[in-house]
Amino acid sequence: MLQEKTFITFNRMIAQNIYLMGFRSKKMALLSKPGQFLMIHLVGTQMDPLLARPFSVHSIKDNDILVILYKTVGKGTSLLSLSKEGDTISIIGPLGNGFPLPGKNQIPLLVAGGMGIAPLFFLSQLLINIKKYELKMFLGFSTSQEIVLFNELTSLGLDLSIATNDGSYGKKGLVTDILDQYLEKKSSIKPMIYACGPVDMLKEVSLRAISLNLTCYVSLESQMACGLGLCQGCAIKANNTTNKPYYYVCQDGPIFLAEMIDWGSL
Amino acid sequence: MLQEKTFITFNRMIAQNIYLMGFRSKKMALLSKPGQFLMIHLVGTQMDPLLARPFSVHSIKDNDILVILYKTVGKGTSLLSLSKEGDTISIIGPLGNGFPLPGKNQIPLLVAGGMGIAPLFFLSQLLINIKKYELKMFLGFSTSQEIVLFNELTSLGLDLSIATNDGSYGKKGLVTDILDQYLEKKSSIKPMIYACGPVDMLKEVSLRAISLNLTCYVSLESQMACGLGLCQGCAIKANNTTNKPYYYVCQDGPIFLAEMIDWGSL
Amino acid sequence: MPKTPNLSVEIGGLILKNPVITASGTFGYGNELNQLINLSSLGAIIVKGLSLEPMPGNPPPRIVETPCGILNSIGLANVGIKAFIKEKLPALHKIKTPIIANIYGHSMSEYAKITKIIEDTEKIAALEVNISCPNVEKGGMAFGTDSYTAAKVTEHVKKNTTKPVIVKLTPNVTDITSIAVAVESAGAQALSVTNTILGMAVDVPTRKPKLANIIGGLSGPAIKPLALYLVYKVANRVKIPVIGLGGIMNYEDALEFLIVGATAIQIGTATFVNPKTAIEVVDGLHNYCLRKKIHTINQITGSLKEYGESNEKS
Amino acid sequence: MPKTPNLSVEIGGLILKNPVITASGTFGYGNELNQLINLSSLGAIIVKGLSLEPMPGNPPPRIVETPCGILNSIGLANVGIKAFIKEKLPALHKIKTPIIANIYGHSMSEYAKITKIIEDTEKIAALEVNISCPNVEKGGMAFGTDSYTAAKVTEHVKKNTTKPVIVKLTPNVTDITSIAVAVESAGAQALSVTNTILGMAVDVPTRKPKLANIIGGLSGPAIKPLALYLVYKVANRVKIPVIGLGGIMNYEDALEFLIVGATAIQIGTATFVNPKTAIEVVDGLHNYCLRKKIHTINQITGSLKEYGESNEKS
Ligand SMILES: Cc1cc2nc3c(=O)[nH]c(=O)nc-3n(C[C@H](O)[C@H](O)[C@H](O)COP(=O)(O)OP(=O)(O)OC[C@H]3O[C@@H](n4cnc5c(N)ncnc54)[C@H](O)[C@@H]3O)c2cc1C
Ligand SMILES: Cc1cc2nc3c(=O)[nH]c(=O)nc-3n(C[C@H](O)[C@H](O)[C@H](O)COP(=O)(O)OP(=O)(O)OC[C@H]3O[C@@H](n4cnc5c(N)ncnc54)[C@H](O)[C@@H]3O)c2cc1C
Ligand SMILES: Cc1cc2nc3c(=O)[nH]c(=O)nc-3n(C[C@H](O)[C@H](O)[C@H](O)COP(=O)(O)O)c2cc1C
Ligand SMILES: Cc1cc2nc3c(=O)[nH]c(=O)nc-3n(C[C@H](O)[C@H](O)[C@H](O)COP(=O)(O)O)c2cc1C
Ligand code: FES
Ligand code: FES
Repeated sequence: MLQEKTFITFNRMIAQNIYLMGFRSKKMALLSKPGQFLMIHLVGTQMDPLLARPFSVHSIKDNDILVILYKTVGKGTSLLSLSKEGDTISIIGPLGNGFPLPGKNQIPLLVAGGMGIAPLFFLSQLLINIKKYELKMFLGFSTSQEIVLFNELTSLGLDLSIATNDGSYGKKGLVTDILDQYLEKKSSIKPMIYACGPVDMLKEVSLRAISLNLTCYVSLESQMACGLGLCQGCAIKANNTTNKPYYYVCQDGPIFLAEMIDWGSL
Repeated sequence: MLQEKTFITFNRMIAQNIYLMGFRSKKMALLSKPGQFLMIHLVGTQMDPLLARPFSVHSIKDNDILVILYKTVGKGTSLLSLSKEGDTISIIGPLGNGFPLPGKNQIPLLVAGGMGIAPLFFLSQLLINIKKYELKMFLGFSTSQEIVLFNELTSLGLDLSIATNDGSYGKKGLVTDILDQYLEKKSSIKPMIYACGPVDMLKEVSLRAISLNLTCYVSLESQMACGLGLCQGCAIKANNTTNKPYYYVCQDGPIFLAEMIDWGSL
Repeated sequence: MPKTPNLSVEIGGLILKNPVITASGTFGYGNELNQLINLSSLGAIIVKGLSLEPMPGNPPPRIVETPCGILNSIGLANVGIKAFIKEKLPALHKIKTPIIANIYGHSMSEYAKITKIIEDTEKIAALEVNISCPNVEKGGMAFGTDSYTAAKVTEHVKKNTTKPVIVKLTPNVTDITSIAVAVESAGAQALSVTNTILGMAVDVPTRKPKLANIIGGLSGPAIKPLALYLVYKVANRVKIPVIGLGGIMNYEDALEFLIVGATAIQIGTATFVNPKTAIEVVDGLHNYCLRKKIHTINQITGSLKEYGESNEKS
Repeated sequence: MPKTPNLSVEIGGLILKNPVITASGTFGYGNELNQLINLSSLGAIIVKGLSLEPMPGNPPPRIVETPCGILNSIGLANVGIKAFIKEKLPALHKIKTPIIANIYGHSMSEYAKITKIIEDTEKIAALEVNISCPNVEKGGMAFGTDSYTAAKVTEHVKKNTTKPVIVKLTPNVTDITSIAVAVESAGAQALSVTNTILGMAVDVPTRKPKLANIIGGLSGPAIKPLALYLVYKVANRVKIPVIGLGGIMNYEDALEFLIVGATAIQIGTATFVNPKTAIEVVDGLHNYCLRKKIHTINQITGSLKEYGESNEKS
């Protein structure tokens, strides 16, 4: 865990309300693993918004630039989107546990909904570089305009299946629909799933994985004040078969095995 | 009184921590008189700093650009200094009473301390344009690096006398020292004084003017929440010969006759 | 074609065309913004707190900005009820918005006397009784921190008027509901929740208080969470309408207060930041109702859902 | 050469090397920031509120940001005093900073029981008694809003320990000084002022409270003016040291609290914003004293000047 004031090296819109931003930090880049996150604060004396905001590490560029992919949804992300190359920001990271890598005989399958692509991109880079898998990724977006990183993912060599809610690209429907089709068709294969996206999607994916007895890791979000294990704010209800009542997303996660979570509470 | 969202046309540093900023508003430019002020708010959703900040109209450019001269002293002015051409700001104005112009036989004399030059520049432009006076101005700065607008004032045709606290330019001492010298030497002339600057300086100038029985207008500041007569925040103690206990700087001022003020309370 | 939503609300028999009221002490004597906004679009205007005799107010500095808020120690500076009626009120005669007088007395009998004067003043539509000002030595908040005296003040006012009586509560108490209930029993027809929170600030270089009065009242967005909580608590306890205020900056903040139980809301400090806030909140509520197909704004009041509840309905 | 200023302060017999303490609930179990800051530079560390048995805390969401502040409804989630001593405390053994346990009981006897356990735990230097948590149903704030029960809790704790006892007060009362005096008389050796203010927030699109618990405690810069006022009032009333907290973001804020009468200060929410805040405040105070030629930080405590007073001395 490091804290650094550093400079933004780029910040550009890649789709409606979606931005890629990079900042230099060799040390943090070296330490970061897929699935980990950063707490990001625009440096300044203003106290509104007050808290830093959590973002997954989306990729590492040139060994020393950390990249995040983010969507403007409120005050903090809107301000972030206005910052420019050379502006100072304060980052703490890498935080959280990160994705466990697949075992020898496990076949990974990536499932992303919307901005869920953010941490899975980094994971897929790693999986392809290290293990040379035939990596399959299911992507769901609400509409074709929100499809980001298509070329990047394709050129990594991923096999993409895309669904859009409005049918403007790929299969009309949810990402779980195309996942279902695949799992039914290839019921002989027992892949392990890595999923990130809106909580409703993660719930659906997890319930499927649990019922099919597949290993499934999900990247969860919750309201965070600190990201550092100080506030106990980021609680998420544990499945009642465990003896911890709550997990803390920033410390115990953000990556969880599907069966660890009490999905009924979400 | 108008409220407008408009664009910054320029914002540049002209000395250490001192900036000139212009924004377009034909209507407000048309209405503004020397001595009046504007309430300026950077448009945004952030609520820290919360309130708009008051600034005197420093000049009008090309008939439609309002110019302010400001010094960065805290949060609001520091933020203001970061804004750039094209940024949106919200202004309300013109506010306050403005300087009454000299009567037929009155000879105006301008006395500025530091940023007190801000409204007096506009006044001197007007006085020179309308009445073609031989206009004398006394300026006090803490040091030569803070001297601003020297060329502009000279080319307007003003006769400048400058004092600096550290003697790095002109006479070493306070602006009241050079004013005293002048008033003593030319004791036959009964000028009317327009003064703006730090409150201690205004107090000194006022006490002299009162004792010499000279008409003296001062531009006063006080903590303002609204600038519009709504909050009763900008109170300043009236001289007890009047029946109002307090004046309100935003409504009754910011320009006051020296004898209206209870200088002992300041 | 969508029906124009009905924004009108009733406060103690007084019908307001919309629930947006300007808060006392933040809207001068009512006419100052005449050049900037259409005063007739407001639900009601509450003028600066008025006392029987003129009050000079506290020495300056009276205002200091704090994080997301301001501290004020105006000290109820006002021209007095008589000068208000004679010199300020006439300017408001053409305005088609109810004018509400916020009143303050140093004693029970002063409250009664001001009330009598207002009773005879047609243009004043209702009274808001300030028993919660933190910035005056005698009376002021003291009346509002005790159920018994709060009820007594209310009675003194009620006895002397046929106009609707709103009582404005202070947040600086252990249990606001007991005071709310006492004031309701004493005949108040509505409650304004809340006045400012006590606070102070120090100028480090000089080690002096930033306010000459040392202590002031905190208002603005900083206090919104507390104000919202107090409105929620009070509205769940009394039957009379609650007018919510404290840090409302836009129509969404206003909706938060309505949802937790307010019948109407007031805009205070926000008017300093943007004098058009109240008007923008009226428009915002109108458009929200249109968008959400809400026919009357009363449907929003007290519509807070349980956390676990499904949100299909909204 | 300027003399190194003496920043040390005494709290009920406990000497702290500087007046900067991390606030309960905002610094985990003390060791979480071990990789980022030198914990031994702190004046003291107050750990998360501990109860006799583990407490799960409230359902999420437990945190929401508000203007210049945050609302939390953690609900005293903690591993319990025994697990703390066994599992968390060992990591702090090498740290040369006093560890203070913040304790919370559902009943008088629970407070007594936790105290006894702590009495036998050498590494815990002092106790901060939380009688002011707004986020638990039983006890919590209720103990702190009444002078009698506040004093009783204090007595129960005092009877069972020889370690310094600090009592943490709630701001949600009409008159904090009466509670402060009662607690002082009951034997408290210091007071922490203040815990969080009650508050809530509503999510307009769903009309649900933003906290699952509906109500939470407000902290951060938004509450600084109130906290400062309360410290000023309490410090002028009691003889024991007051530890000031509420919205301190930097050393200048810390100085404001010292100036109005605090002997030490705590850093809470600011640690979330910047985990190095406490360390930066220590450095800031050190440099301020150097710059101003202040030999011991105690000289600053209670040095507030009158408004009209000349400021030549500073
Ligand atoms: C571990 C983790 C990793 C994340 N990674 C990414 C990422 O890579 N890219 C990305 O775009 N976003 C990511 N997020 C979400 C991101 O943190 C929020 O979008 C951001 O904090 C919103 O800030 P804001 O000020 O713009 O919105 P706010 O004004 O604070 O809120 C706007 C809306 O977003 C919701 N919201 C705010 N914070 C969160 C949060 N932490 N989780 C869920 N909803 C929230 C609010 O309830 C509200 O409805 C991540 C969150 C977590 C916890
Ligand atoms: C009618 C009027 C006209 C003004 N014209 C000009 C001008 O033309 N150019 C210019 O540079 N400044 C002018 N000022 C002063 C200017 O408004 C303040 O410098 C500004 O508000 C400071 O804001 P800030 O956020 O940077 O400082 P803050 O962080 O708010 O405060 C920094 C310091 O400045 C002091 N301060 C803050 N506001 C005021 C104020 N209104 N008056 C006096 N001291 C204050 C504070 O006490 C503090 O010590 C004028 C003020 C008034 C009332
Ligand atoms: C400068 C100022 C003056 C005020 N004067 C009065 C007053 O005279 N009477 C009164 O009842 N409330 C007065 N208040 C309190 C406001 O009406 C309101 O209750 C409070 O500011 C909270 O609302 P806000 O956060 O929207 O400002 C005043 C507030 C401010 C900021
Ligand atoms: C997330 C969170 C958890 C807290 N938990 C506790 C606690 O367990 N015990 C306690 O006495 N105070 C607790 N507090 C209150 C803080 O210690 C402190 O009194 C309050 O936050 C005000 O200080 P601040 O504005 O600097 O944060 C908590 C505060 C926060 C924000
Ligand atoms: S975000 Fe603070 S403990 Fe997880
Ligand atoms: S600044 Fe509000 S009345 Fe003058």
